[in-house]
Amino acid sequence: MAEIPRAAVIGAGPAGLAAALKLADGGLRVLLLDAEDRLGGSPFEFGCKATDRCANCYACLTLQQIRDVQTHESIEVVTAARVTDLTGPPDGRVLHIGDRQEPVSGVIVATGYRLAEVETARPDYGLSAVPGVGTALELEKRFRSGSLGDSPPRTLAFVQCAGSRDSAIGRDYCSRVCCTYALRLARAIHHRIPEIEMTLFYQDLTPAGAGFDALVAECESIMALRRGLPAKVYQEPGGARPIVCRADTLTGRISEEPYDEVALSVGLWAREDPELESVLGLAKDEHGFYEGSSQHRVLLAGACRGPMSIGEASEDGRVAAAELLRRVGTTVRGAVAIIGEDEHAEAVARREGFEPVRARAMSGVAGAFIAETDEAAVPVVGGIFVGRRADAEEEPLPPHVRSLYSKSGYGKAQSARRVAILLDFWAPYSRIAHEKALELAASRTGEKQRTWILCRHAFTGEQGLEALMTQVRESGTAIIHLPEAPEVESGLLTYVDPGMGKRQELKVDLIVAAPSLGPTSGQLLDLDAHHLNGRARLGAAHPTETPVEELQPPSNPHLGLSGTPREGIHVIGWLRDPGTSREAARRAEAAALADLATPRQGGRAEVDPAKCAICLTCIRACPHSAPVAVYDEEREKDVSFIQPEACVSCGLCVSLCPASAISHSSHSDESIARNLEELHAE
Amino acid sequence: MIVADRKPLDEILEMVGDANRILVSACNTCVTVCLAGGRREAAILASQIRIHAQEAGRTVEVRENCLERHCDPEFLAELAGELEWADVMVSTACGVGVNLASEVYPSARIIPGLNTSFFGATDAPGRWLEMCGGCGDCVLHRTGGICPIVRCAKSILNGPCGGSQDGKCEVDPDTPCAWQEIIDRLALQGRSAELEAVEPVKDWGTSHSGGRRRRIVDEVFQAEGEGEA
Amino acid sequence: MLSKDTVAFLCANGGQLLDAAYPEVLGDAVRVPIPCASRLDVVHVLRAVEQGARRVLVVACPAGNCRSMVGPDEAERRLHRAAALLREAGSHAQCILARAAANAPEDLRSTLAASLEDAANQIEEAPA
Amino acid sequence: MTAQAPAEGMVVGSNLERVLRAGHFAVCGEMGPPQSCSAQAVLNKVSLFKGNVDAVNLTDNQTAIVRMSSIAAAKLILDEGLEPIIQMTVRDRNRIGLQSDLLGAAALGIRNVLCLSGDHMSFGNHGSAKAVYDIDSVQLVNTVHRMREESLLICGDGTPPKPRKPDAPWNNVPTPLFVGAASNPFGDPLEFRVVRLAKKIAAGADFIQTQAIYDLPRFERFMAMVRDRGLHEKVFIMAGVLPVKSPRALTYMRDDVPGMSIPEELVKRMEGAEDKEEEGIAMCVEIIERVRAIEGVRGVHIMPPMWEKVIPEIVSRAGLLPRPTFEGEPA
Repeated sequence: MAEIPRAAVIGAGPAGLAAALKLADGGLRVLLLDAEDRLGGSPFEFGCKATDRCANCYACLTLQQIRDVQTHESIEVVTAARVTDLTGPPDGRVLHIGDRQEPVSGVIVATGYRLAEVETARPDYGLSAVPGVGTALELEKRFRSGSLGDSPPRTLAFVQCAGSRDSAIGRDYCSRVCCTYALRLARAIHHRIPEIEMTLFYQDLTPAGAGFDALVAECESIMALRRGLPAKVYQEPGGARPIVCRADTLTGRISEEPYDEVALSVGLWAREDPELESVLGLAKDEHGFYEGSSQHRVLLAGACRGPMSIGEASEDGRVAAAELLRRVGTTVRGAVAIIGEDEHAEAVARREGFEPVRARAMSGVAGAFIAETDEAAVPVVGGIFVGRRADAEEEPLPPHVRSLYSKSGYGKAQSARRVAILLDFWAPYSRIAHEKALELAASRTGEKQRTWILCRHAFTGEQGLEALMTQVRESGTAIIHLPEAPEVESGLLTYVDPGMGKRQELKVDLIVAAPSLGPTSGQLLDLDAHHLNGRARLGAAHPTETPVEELQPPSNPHLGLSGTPREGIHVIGWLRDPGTSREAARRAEAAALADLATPRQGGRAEVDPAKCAICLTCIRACPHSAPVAVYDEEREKDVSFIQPEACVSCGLCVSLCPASAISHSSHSDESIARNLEELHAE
Repeated sequence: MIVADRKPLDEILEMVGDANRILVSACNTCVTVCLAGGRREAAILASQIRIHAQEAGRTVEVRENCLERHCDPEFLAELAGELEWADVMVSTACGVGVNLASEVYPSARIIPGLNTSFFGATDAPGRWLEMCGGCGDCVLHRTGGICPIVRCAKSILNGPCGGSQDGKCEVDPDTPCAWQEIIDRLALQGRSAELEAVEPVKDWGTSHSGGRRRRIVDEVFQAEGEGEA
Repeated sequence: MLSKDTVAFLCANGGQLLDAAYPEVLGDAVRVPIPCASRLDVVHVLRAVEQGARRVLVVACPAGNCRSMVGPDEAERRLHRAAALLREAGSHAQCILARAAANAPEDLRSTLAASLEDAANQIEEAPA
Repeated sequence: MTAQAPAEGMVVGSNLERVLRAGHFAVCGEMGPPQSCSAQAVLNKVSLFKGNVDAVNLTDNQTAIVRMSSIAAAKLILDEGLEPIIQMTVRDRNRIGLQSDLLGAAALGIRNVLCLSGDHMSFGNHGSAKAVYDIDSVQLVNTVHRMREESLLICGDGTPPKPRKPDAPWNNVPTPLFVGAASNPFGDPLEFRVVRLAKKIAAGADFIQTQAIYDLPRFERFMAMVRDRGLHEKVFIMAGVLPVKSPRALTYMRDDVPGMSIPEELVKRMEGAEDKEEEGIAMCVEIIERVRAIEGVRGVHIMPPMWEKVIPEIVSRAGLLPRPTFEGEPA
């Protein structure tokens, strides 16, 4: 291992930190560089947005990642670092950091984004000019310091898309994270300072991950969410308050409303660094985000590739690291069970160096998984539960409505003259439905063809979809927003126009809609005789069969976007967050796989079989199913055994064991007792 | 298993009195499994005794140990040295353990730290339910495996009484009526007709009424003196 | 301001990180690192009081932010039990559970302020 | 009204038995002995019952609250010429105590006994009492039956007139008690209530007193099932009625007394009434008239809690007067 040069990671935000940790855990030495004099990147600026529950923003994970890189013996951190050159032959690359020259095996670029220059891009929003107008980030800082609560404004308006989704300034893409950021911030503010009346002006609400519908529903009950961005924000004549001037896109009416404060949700722009771009041969897309590198073993991760959330950036960092590890050839891979039908997942698994095993069920715990195929029981290192294929069985739609996902429905819709496409009325919002609808609309170029897209929400979170949406709009497709489903008869839709408040009838030849897709039918079984060399007796924490629906993992930043409480089991795709078929979804699969290949670090819980009363307390209590009952041949009785690969070393069982039979390797009773001795050290 | 409950600390402290050297002895069998008197609970009790003494401005010495079982004299042998030292031993074993330890060490002051409650089973993690009355004359084959002796508040053998409503017991609306359960269970097994017969009065002679009960396995048991013969 | 008679059990993913970034919040409290709030042990809480602690603080993650899923709830139940055991033993030591993410010092501060005020009220109410 | 007592099937010849066997619609009352040794408290109530009912139940530490023994109270009213039915629960006495008291009661001239499980002691004023429940109420019925029919105790010993002497022949003395049991048509499960009634009959019950009836449709269903099995021809079934003077009494029974079924319209009717006492009496009289019309119901058992003075009016308004009397001594 010593011969392999270090891997360099440029940028210590969530993607860079995750990449560095992944590389180091994978056996490489790592040089982690950041241009700032601190680690953490942009999320370091963000506070916690929990109410009574975690808001799943992932910002707190950055501190954990910083601690982990700082304490990892294989990672060297250099701050205020400037990369000046990359020289040498492909198998002997040398990275120049100022005067320092460092041989590297590969480079991961994770330099993140910069905030939009709203003052210059949208001077009509009054930032830095109109008193009471600020950015959402500034608002958050005042909220966290307590100064917002000390003198709260009576009214507060959030304005989305400041610097993005704006073709007038050449930024016709969605920054993807700002809607969720603003909604979570508003919810947190309401939780602490409920008296502030809040309004949020938006174009479309862009979902970011599972739970977005619930967030929107919650926010609808505490604040006004209004479609239509302001044309401008100006100072109240003779007063001190900002006035928000806008045309309501639903009603067309122009309104001028004063607010005590206006918070702009500032878009994400590509970082500009000509020196680095030229040194690393980075290619950029039309908006300046990096697309690739002409150089050998220079990989990209995180928001330098395009706007993404903290969680997505972390996963992206792990994927890039896994890729680099694979190219360097240091990781040991195995077979992985893919449960549910998804060719993409299998392709990604192969790409990541795993042997995919298509299984109908799997059983066991990490370190002792068995995948059940139709023919055999195969040992695997982990399992990926995926959503079902789009053409599989669907939830029923109303009569006269064809499925957007079925070949016949989609095919007929391509040729019919007047077609209505209904999106999120009988199914939760999904980006894949949205993508498919836009593709369908774009393909309908016939002279007499007319298309209507009816939806509750229209989102543009994925890069490329924004342009597609503009294209179909310009070619005459009408996009109609309705708060609830229209009445459907054969060839006829009836709805109340939200702007005019009048009943409208729409005659069409064909109606297609996105149905709700049921989950795949895989199962997670409990331990059986295959496991732990035939010693396993029972693992009572879970029912013997867990249908995959019940595997729906709780949203939890520590589990990432695909993880579950059970180590080695990941849930992705439809079951988690129906994304588009584009790269982001594929990378989520890759991230799930990336997690499987790394041995877990940290302490262990271990049972002393001599003390174990086999009371089953640990087996019942462990949320990770790590303890199992095994037959101890020496003692000729059952005892509890904690499967090391499945244990996350939380110590829950240690502190519950009534026989005090479980010890913790890094946090033993003795070490805690030594900590307590400090009480005497006056 | 035998299910027990920790006694309130006040009661234990009153029994301990002004003893300065206290041994808390745990049992690694039933009372460990029912989270009442294993190593952990003994450690908690010992700590409480120390804290209480501290608050009262006294110093006491408390030691803890844990035996595999308190219901076999061989395991109790481990206590000999500790009992030399201790003024008093608080047993967190069940009442059986307290009895036997007191018999093995007749001059030692051994006090119960638990109230021994019943023979029960884990119903859900952290909850145990009484299942058997230990009456010495099992009728479970006639009642679908549901013990009317302990699961019915009135131990009725020809139940249910008039207070059974909505499947619940009149004594506690959270407790299922055992006879409703028996009727349902036998119906499930297609044996409802069996309930038409009048169950005769029970012979309680095999139960506690007969005084201290004993069980002898002749194959193993050797009466005193027989061994030498 | 917390002094040395406070013992703070800090979870590795929340409290310890928070304390590293904002050490002033916990002042001079005696820090006990634990891997997760679910490692909080009733015995350790009692031992802390035996060793002279007048206040036991557990800093756990917010609901839904525990690496081990159940840590904060487990800690709450155990701290609740520990508090009952302490009262039974005649101790007036205070048990406080704070739920704060690593980047939420303000949440920890406000929980502490409320708890210290409660304690002050209790002392005032208590007969001299 | 004077009638000839039919001798056929007569077992003990108590007034109650004679009324029932003569085919009259029987009327029983109920009296709770005082929570003291005051004989006067018992005697004060005798006039309310005399001539209005055929027999009076004396409760046995009802709701598990300590009261004067039912046997002692029974003896007090018996001496005043009023026929008692002693209630006997299996809660407080084991088989030795129960059989001893049965012998004693019969010796005092008491001729009727109603066998019950008894309210659980947790409802009463000695919640920490040790439960006995040596035998259950069905087994008690059978015990009384056997003592009367076979002159045998539970253990199989006979009941000889004098202490046993070795080798001396003797005739065992039967214990003359007309044995009754309770039935709750409103307890769950309904189907099994009939099975349990059948078990009590099989055990030897001569008469049945039911739980207080308000829910007539359910009681009618119960009686239909009873008739289907022919049980009404094997036992004298007396319907329990309980007059109330306030809607609160109804809601209390609905909510807090186990095994009661109170239709909502009765509660509304009581709530709407101006004179609640009058309404309660009228309602009770109506229920008596309704149950009397049901085939297989052979009498009524009126149990006014702490309101015994209403008995004469109810009995009179229900057209149940005068009560039959019989010439001569019981057989």
